[in-house]
Amino acid sequence: MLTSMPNHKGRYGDFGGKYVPETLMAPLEELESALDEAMQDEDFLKQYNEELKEYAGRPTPLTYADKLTKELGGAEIYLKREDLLHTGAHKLNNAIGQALLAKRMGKDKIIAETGAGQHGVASATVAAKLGLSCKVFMGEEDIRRQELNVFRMKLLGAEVISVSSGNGTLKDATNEAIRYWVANCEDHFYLIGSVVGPHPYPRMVRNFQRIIGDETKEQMTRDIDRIYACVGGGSNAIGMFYPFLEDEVELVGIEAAGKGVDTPEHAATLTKGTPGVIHGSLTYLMQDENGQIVEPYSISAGLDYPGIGPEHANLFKTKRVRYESITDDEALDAVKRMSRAEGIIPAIESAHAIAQAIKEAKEMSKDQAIVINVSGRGDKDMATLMEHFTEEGLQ
Amino acid sequence: MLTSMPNHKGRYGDFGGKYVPETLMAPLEELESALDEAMQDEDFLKQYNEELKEYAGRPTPLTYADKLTKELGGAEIYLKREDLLHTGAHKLNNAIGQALLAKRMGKDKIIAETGAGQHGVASATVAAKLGLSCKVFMGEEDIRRQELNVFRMKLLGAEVISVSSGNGTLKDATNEAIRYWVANCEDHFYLIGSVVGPHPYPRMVRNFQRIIGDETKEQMTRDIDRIYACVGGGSNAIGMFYPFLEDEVELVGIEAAGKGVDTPEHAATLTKGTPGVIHGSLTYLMQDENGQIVEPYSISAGLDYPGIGPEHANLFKTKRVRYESITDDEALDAVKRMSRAEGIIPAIESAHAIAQAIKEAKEMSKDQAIVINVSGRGDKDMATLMEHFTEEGLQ
Amino acid sequence: MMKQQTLFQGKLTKQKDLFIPFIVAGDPHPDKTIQYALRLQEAGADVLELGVPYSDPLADGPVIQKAARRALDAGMSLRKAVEMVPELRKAGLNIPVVIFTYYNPVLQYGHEAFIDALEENGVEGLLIPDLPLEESEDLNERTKEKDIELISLVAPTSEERIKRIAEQARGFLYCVSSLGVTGERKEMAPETLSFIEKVKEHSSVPVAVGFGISSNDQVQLMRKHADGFIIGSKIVKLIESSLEVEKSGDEQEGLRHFSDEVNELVQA
Amino acid sequence: MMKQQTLFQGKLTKQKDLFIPFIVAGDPHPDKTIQYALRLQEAGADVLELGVPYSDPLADGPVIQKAARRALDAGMSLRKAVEMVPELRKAGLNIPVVIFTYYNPVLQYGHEAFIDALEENGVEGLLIPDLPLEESEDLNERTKEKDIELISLVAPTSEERIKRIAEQARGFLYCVSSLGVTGERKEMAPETLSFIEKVKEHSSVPVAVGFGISSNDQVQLMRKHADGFIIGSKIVKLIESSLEVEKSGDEQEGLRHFSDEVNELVQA
Ligand SMILES: Cc1ncc(COP(=O)(O)O)c(C=O)c1O
Ligand SMILES: Cc1ncc(COP(=O)(O)O)c(C=O)c1O
Repeated sequence: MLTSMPNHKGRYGDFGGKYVPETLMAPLEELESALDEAMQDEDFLKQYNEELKEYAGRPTPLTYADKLTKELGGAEIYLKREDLLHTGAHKLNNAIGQALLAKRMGKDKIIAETGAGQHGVASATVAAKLGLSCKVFMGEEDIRRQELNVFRMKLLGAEVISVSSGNGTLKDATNEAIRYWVANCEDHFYLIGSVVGPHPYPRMVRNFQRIIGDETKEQMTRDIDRIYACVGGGSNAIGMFYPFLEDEVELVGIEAAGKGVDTPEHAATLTKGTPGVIHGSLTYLMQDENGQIVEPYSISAGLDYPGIGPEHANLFKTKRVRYESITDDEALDAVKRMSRAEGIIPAIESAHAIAQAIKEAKEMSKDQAIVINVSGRGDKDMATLMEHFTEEGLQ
Repeated sequence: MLTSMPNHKGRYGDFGGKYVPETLMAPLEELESALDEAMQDEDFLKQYNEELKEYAGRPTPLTYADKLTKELGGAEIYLKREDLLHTGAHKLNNAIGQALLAKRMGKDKIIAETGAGQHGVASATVAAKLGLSCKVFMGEEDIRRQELNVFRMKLLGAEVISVSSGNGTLKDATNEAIRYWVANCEDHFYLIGSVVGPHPYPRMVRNFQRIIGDETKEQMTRDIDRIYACVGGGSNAIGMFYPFLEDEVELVGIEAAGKGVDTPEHAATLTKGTPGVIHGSLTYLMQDENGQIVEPYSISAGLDYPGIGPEHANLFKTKRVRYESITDDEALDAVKRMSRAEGIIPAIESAHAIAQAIKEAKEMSKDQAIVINVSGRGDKDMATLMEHFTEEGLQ
Repeated sequence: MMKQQTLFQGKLTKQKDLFIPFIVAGDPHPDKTIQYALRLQEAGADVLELGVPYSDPLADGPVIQKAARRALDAGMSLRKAVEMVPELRKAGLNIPVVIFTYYNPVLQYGHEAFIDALEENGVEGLLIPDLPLEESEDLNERTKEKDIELISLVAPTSEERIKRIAEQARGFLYCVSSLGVTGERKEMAPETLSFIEKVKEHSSVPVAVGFGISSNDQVQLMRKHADGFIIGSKIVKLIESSLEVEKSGDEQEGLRHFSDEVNELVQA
Repeated sequence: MMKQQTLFQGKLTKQKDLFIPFIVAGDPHPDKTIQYALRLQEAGADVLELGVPYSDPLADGPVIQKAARRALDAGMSLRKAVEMVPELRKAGLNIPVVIFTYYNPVLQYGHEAFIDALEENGVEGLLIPDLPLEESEDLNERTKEKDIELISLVAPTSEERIKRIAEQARGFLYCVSSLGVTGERKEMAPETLSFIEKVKEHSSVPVAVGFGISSNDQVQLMRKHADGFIIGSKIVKLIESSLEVEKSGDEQEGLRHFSDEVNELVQA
């Protein structure tokens, strides 16, 4: 049964595990048992659910996209509105969960990696809220590109640490966060931002994101035929899919095809990658013939990651989830379309899921229904969108 | 009884009324009767409430600010989280209500004025959602300053009309919107963004914003001693205050003192203004000895308005609400303080209310409780904040 | 039609074919205003609408907005505009003068003081574009007491309001030709004529049409269908072009140019 | 202590006082690697850790990261690093060689093919810093079959894991001196010594301490308390400075400088 994964070794089928330096093995074991304890603890769960409700704004609505549905003339389209969550994306669900766990474990210092800054902002936010110190590792190139989110983290009181190793992007920031953790694991909690990393991270992050799917199940008043979610590391997708894994509903994960999966510039890990180890986990990744990890590309910073959560690797291999990919241009079109049809400017990440759903919805019949997970809002992407859409493009 | 205002002439005590060209009198009467009908219509109210819930993300949480409360050591502080509403501020409550009314009246073209762009974005959003065309009037100076929101409106499919008359700011955009409406009132609906303008606008906008206070009342599990809200035109404040007008709770509205109420650069209409007519309503405003309207100043674009809703004028005169003012610098400090204490970056507008609450909460006793209306999130203010906070300022 | 006793204190010499020009007091200078007013009287004006510049003229189009800006920059105010009337008289203006002002300056002046000032300075009429019937009770009373005509407006949207407004109209009834603010209109809408008819049915005072009249053709049409016509933006534009002429010649040439253009505009 | 049969295939001449230097294969060129390896042997190295450069070396500090980058830029790979070993032998290297590599390149190579290649090229040991006990079963089996020592690590956090890891250790047991990645440490933490004691209690193979050893004082301390010491970042730094010397002199001078520095570092 897919929902009972991972096994005790952190395996999802062939994938997952803990490929980390020995120094981290004990901290990971400590984390695992603390997590297991917490998830049995009524008080902990109550606190987690209260923060989600009274602080983060859950439940997020399920919005019926009536205009888009009519325009396409096919399946009914529902939108799960993670864009309305505090700080603007689903990332906070997980950050709250992990930060509460950190506190429960008596660790009042958190570290986090970030690419575009969304998880960094979410981490800085919960750190402020819960009174933890927070260091965010961010590639120097990303710091340059995401000036605004860097400022936001600092305003929230976090320390942003510039990472100059590698290409100065998310992969390198993650490496550096792990390195820092190795050196400081005794009193620091590493708050990973997606369902990646060594066991028990992928399971833990799924735990803290499954609220998306759980709510959706409760909110839908009719049968769902398909569910769409974009996949970077895979946390919003797993959060949405997990509660449906054993149901009769088609699940579709959408990767970033960047400039096209036949070019070198994409981030379509499952479509084009091969199994390997990255950031402590055996999964699919983008690499060369020598096993060196390759820098991915996507216009959306949140999907611009060379790996993917191990559970997705297994869902891909077992074909329980269908994975598709969407190019930059298709995603940008979907941003515009959703903005104009529904008055919702989605994150470019989320627009990948929307673009695929649009392609498919019109081929479906009117008595079918689909859900798209709108993982975040587009505010953070305005500079990118402004660069792309010329005046005519907006006519 | 204050809650039964306005009277049939649109008067709140001495204030309010309809000071408009004859051409608009009939459209205003039409609007008033359509509004009265709609507010009696179960279907209309159901639709309004559904959009709020399933689209806009209501109810917004009431968050207990435990860290801030502890830091200040006084009254318990609760935050009403309009920052979590779709598009980032309370403005959408009203935009949804009015746009639904426009549709019900068979008008599929809306016009709106905007200063910083928040109400423009809210209007463009509901127009997209409900399939209405949307023209947003915006001063050319504001267009220059708020490039991002201009783009956002265009992305949502709205037409942004640059207003070069006057100083090219909100007051002039409002004049121009009214002029356009005069010329096109037969098929256009003018969607005003605050509790200003001629009767029945102040009442209508209050109707569509009172959900803030109604929810707060329901969400509070204990007595409230004071409630704080910032006042630009006054819509978030009235929305919050109205349901409490007849309760034993102190209400505090906070105006923008800009660089100080003793300088010419402020927007403290009640503190420093005198009664007069602006945009169709008799209220307080900032004017010179000849009755020429004076350009206000505040770092927060949403409070940078020379008038104020007539209901506030009356609440001021009758002393039911206490009005205070907060300077730019105090508001900026409050942004930082709230960000760090609670992980919530408020709009600079909202930070005016927060600043006043911080001043007072520490003087109150621990068994008292206050609510601050966090009318919007600070995302839109990042450029301003970045200009203000130097690296040291963020230490 | 039963006529009221004091139609502009007897200064209105006829009740048909009224030419009512509008100028902004102090545009571009108070001295100039006197010159233009006299030229308009020469060109046959029956009433002068003397506009008070305002910071937020929301019933006005761009031409009058700009004129108001010029006049404000030259220091004009409601008080000064009213006090200009005796000077106009001294210079030879005999026709009734209507002060056109937005409401806020009046409110700041104070109703009583303002109406007293109108009386003292010999102003015969008052028009407040943003003070509809429902808000005008007090000023209506006060002006009546002082034999000052408070001019009412009706608009194409007024419908059932027409009767109510027309029945209490004084001086003349300002009939707004079409939707929109002041400014030129290329054409008069065909509905305008039937609208005028309807207004005339209810009015006990002359019905003058304004908003957008800017060509002799339109003037001719109004001479035929209404009791008078008000010309605002077009007159302001003629002032602008006379100032252009002045630049390259002398003041008299500019004024001559102005008179010529006005004559051409209003000729029967 | 019961000794295993093939401690680095008999090439390890002693089981105390082991000097185990680490260099990155191909930093800055494959030819240079051979030179440095020989100089290290001359300076008394007992085992050579030959590091394979990797794009994402998450157990390494900045010094080794930079060396890896240089080596990758020079075209180094896991395959080439392994194939360099016979050349090292030809050039005169007799001490056991341990290939140090992250796991992903091994996975891409394929376990079987990789272990075959190690055997064919006469590699005696293998160390994979991101392959903990729990994930190493298959490679453990395969290396055992081929008499290749799979080196295990214990860290200060290992606690109850120490026993489990130490008991199955082969070749030598790599004792991570302190928390953190590779790179110099100014001082050894006082806990380090008791940690080494504890590890030694459980280990059936020599216990060598690594991570941060960068001064002769630290070497002395390790000579006293451990069975060996591993020096990585510091050696890489000495290579860097020898390259600097080379620039202003000739190659021999650079290598001489390297030898002098290494001798000084490890002298008893
Ligand atoms: C809005 C949004 N969606 C999706 C992602 C991708 O992450 P994941 O695949 O873990 O959901 C991100 C990452 O930053 C994001 O910000
Ligand atoms: C976040 C926010 N708060 C407050 C205001 C002020 O408006 P009002 O006084 O009508 O609530 C604005 C106006 O744009 C706003 O954006």
